[in-house]
Amino acid sequence: MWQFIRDRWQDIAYSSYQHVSLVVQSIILATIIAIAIAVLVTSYRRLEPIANAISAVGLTIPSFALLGLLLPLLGIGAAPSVVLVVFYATLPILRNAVVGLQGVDRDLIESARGMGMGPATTFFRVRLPLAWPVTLAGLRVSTQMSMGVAAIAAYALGPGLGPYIFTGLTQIGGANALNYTLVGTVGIIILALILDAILLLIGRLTTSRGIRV
Amino acid sequence: MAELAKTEADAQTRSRPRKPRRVGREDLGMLLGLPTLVIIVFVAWVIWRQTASLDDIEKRQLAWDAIGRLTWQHIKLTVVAAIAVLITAVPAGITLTRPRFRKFAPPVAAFANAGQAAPVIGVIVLLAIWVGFGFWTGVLALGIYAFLPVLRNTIVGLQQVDPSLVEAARGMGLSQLAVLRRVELPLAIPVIMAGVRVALVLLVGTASFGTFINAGGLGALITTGITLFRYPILISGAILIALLALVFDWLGRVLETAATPKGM
Amino acid sequence: MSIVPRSCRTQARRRTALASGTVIALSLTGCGLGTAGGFAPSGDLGGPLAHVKPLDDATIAVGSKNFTEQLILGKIAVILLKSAGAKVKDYTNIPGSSSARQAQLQGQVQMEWEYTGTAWIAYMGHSNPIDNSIKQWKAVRNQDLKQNQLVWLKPSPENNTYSFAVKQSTAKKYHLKTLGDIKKVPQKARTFCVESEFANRNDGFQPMLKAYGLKLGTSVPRKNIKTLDTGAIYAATNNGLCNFGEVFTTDGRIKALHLKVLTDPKHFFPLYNVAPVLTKKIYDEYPQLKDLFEPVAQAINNKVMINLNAQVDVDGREPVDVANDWLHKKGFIK
Amino acid sequence: MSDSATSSQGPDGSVSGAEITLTDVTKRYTRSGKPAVDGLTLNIPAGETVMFVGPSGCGKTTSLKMLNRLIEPTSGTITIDGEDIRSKDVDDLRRGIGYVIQGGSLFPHMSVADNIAVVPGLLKWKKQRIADRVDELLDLVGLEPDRYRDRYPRELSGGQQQRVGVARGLAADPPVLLMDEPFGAVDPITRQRLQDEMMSIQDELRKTIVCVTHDIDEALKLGDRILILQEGAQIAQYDTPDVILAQPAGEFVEDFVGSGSSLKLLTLTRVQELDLATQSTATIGESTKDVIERTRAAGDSSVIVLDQRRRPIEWLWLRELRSDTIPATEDPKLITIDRRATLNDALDSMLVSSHDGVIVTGRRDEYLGVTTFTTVTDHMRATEQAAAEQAAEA
Repeated sequence: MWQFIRDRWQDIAYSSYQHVSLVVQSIILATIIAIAIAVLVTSYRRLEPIANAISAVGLTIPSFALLGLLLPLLGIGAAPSVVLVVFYATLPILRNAVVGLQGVDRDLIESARGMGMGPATTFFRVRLPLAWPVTLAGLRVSTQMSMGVAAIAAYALGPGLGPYIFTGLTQIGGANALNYTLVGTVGIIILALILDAILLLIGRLTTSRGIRV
Repeated sequence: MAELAKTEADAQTRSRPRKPRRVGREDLGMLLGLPTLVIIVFVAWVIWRQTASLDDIEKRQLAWDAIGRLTWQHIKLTVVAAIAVLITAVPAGITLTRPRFRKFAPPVAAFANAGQAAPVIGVIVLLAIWVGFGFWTGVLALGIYAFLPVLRNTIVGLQQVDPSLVEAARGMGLSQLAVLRRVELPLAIPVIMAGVRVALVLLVGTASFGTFINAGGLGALITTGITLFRYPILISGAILIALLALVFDWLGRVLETAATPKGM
Repeated sequence: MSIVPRSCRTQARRRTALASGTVIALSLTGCGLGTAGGFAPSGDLGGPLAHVKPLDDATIAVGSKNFTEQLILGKIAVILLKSAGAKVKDYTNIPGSSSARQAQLQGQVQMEWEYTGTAWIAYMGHSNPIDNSIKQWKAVRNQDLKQNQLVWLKPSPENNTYSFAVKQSTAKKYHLKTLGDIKKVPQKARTFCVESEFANRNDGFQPMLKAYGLKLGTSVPRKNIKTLDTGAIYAATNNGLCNFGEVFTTDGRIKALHLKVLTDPKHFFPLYNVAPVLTKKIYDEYPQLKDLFEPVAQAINNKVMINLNAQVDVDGREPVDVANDWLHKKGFIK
Repeated sequence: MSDSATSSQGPDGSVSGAEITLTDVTKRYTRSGKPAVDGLTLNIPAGETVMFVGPSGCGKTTSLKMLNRLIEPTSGTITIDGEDIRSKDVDDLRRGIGYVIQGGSLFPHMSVADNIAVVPGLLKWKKQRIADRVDELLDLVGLEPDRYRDRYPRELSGGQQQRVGVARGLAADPPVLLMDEPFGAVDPITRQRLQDEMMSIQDELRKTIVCVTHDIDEALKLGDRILILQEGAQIAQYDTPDVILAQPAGEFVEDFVGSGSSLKLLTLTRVQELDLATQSTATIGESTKDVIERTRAAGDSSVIVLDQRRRPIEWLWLRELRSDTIPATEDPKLITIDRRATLNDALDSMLVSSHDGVIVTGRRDEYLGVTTFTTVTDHMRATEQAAAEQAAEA
């Protein structure tokens, strides 16, 4: 096994970097979209049940089916992979962002507005920081899930460690089938745990000491 | 004495306040909304299927008996895996919340966290290499995936039970087992069932990977749809799997509502 | 004087801010994300290719299907183009023939190795194959040039046809030599391992059974059919999951697992000579591609392909390394 | 108190608040129903503390929130310093009005300093000026700047949070300060200290303070004027506490103010109107031997320890003095009352304090003297006798 890795360490490193890069960029995008939707949902009461229904239905669409649907629209390569990961990454973050924003104490918002903070300032200096810890929890769950989902992107020639798994599949019975699959699968798990640790660190740095649990 | 009890019961029923609504307005929406959505989309698909002009490849792959067989395989995979998970994850969750085994909970949680990140396709291929192809490998792979949400919810459900209630029950002389059966589990059921619902939806999605290792399932429609570049097959596969997932999601919600003890 | 009360104007401003934020976010997707291709070495053109005009300002995307032979051929093309100075986008390993074909039709991929038989029947929808490799190639070349602006270069002698393979023991037990002998096997033992594409193509499983007097559902029960991924079939056939495994005749594992390939007396299967296929646009712009690929295509035949495939599927080497070594051995690359 | 003159006004009492006028202000939530506030017309003089008081649901909070347009009035005009509040951008308007609500509602994710610095930040003050202002305000509300500046709200007690809330409201030195039941969420002793603190701050800054409360005693104690409201913010009476106690304008006011107006009068008399008894004091670091001699000579058996800024930190019996110099330890449970506190407060504090008197402090907690049980009871007897004689003559 180690010989297998030593021979291909350059390609493994390159694919690992691509995998993390795909997930991180998609997570950033998903966070922006999720928070934007969460703001809309929390400011217009009647949108909330609709948002919950959509996210419930959204989760039921299997990732493999969605990739299939994206292929004809976006062709092969990075585009369908990003859209796939962003779609699944958004849902957990959205749910937590909504919970987080609703959790902000009404009085705090009123006193912020009462002190002359405009709606945007109130959002960025009061509502978002207070909702951040809960949103971040959603971000961590979403990252873990996305690392797994990103593996399927290989079916559309997307970047990352996915191809190793699919090569392992096509060479079942061959000498290196197990090595390919193990490198792909275990590699993704290790990268996921590293990402999780980094997110924990980011969480510690970005959450103010006053509300750190 | 019995007479007294009866009249008192009558009085009580007459004056009993309107039964508190057990299902919140939003849940009700989902309980009714989901099936109608599923039926509407399915009927629309069937109409399209009958009227669409299909080339011979599409005819072959979308033949009614082919669809029926694949769907049945998909359901079988999901149900068997779900049962397997229930009989393993729930007991595991219970033991992990017992005082003696509580110290094992953190490592299991860490393992669960790592498990969540593992790519479905990777696990399936690994199992295919170690265990071989076929239905039972598929069930094993699915089981691994559905195990985590059910285990986590079982633990969380039991931990959420108000310790003072448990103490009160113990104080009244119930044995540890009786407390578990009559106090802890009923109160934890709603959370556990929520976990089961999430697991069911997860299973339907994961089952679509079964096709790679000959475990059957509607995934075949998607692989064929992609490799032979036939949208009709591809979209049919996606729709059918999503509908199946919605049906199981709805089933999960029904179970969840039914399993919630009256008083909750 | 704005008639919109002040609070609504702030609402509107907030909504536009959100919308523009999302748009910006969407646009920054996918920067720095390559494809699954990974690394490919390059060298200097040599031997018969030494005088090929360089392609320094060309950007060419190379595609290939996702089984071993196609990966090797794909990497050969990538290395050749890079050595000739072109910038190469590596789209090898596309899942499924039609997707690979579609990628080329849509112009997302400019160069692929394609099989004459596959194009004739699977893409162009003809039902009877032409029984001569050159005539078959010409027919495919002319139709593709006229209809789809695709240029088929001269084909290689290699013919990688579909067939079924059996274990030596099964062959001996039922004296199996040709596809026609499947009828001799009792219904219970007529178990097949096929991959999803073959199971559905017009030059695929069900038409083949009909050609040899069998019918899916009756003489061959449906539950005997196991669909697996292309590569997985060899191991499945070897460990007895099914008696008949659908194979590519040039796959390396046939020799390694000592499987017996059944012949096709009725010539049901067309000729599958592999040939470089270029989009007309890229070919007109760089006619020297013809001199780059044709000598290499001529040097590929069944024996060579079986050896190269075995190196990947049996010995577990990387297709790009196998391709690179072969090009050096043949002197195409110095 | 920091020697540099406060940026607003010196203690000579010149007014820094602004006059507020409400003309026929109405707030209707539903087109048909009774309006929450029905045609309220009112003038709040500059630099005065006006207490809005009344039964719950009488529209007092709604009226308060219309002053900074947290609730937009349906009709009628409100002017601050003569300027219609609708003419300015709502955020600019609010930055000129301090806003303090129950429990301080401090932003938990910001330190005390950041909380106070919010509005000055919005007004783009320079960094150094904000830092000075934060320290000055913390000092004003009796919190040691160095110790509390970088603390987080969850590390403070209820009383301390409320003080920071007031400091935050005063941060940009606004002419008007709105307070919505500011002291509701604290225990009685802390509430009384906060009220005293508020009075001494107002005494110093002369802002226009509009404060909503449901507690009539608090209103009588703090208010220069009291607005008693009925259903739909109808004015039952709007006058000074003395007039309201002496001539309640009707049955509603009488019931509301409660029985025993004379006892209520007691709440009005301020401790500063009594002559304070002297009590031996000592400063940190003085030699214990001299202090003991001096205290025995003055006939006292206990001594009050003061810090460098003459603020009382401990009240020790002589037998408790062991170390050779006066220690600098601070007794957190030391009970002191502000000179503007009422006799009622003084009596409450005495019950709790371990000495038979209670320490009276002036501006910025500076030691003034001690008032004892006997002085208060003598004064009460004297006022009752005077009132009886007056009644006999009339």
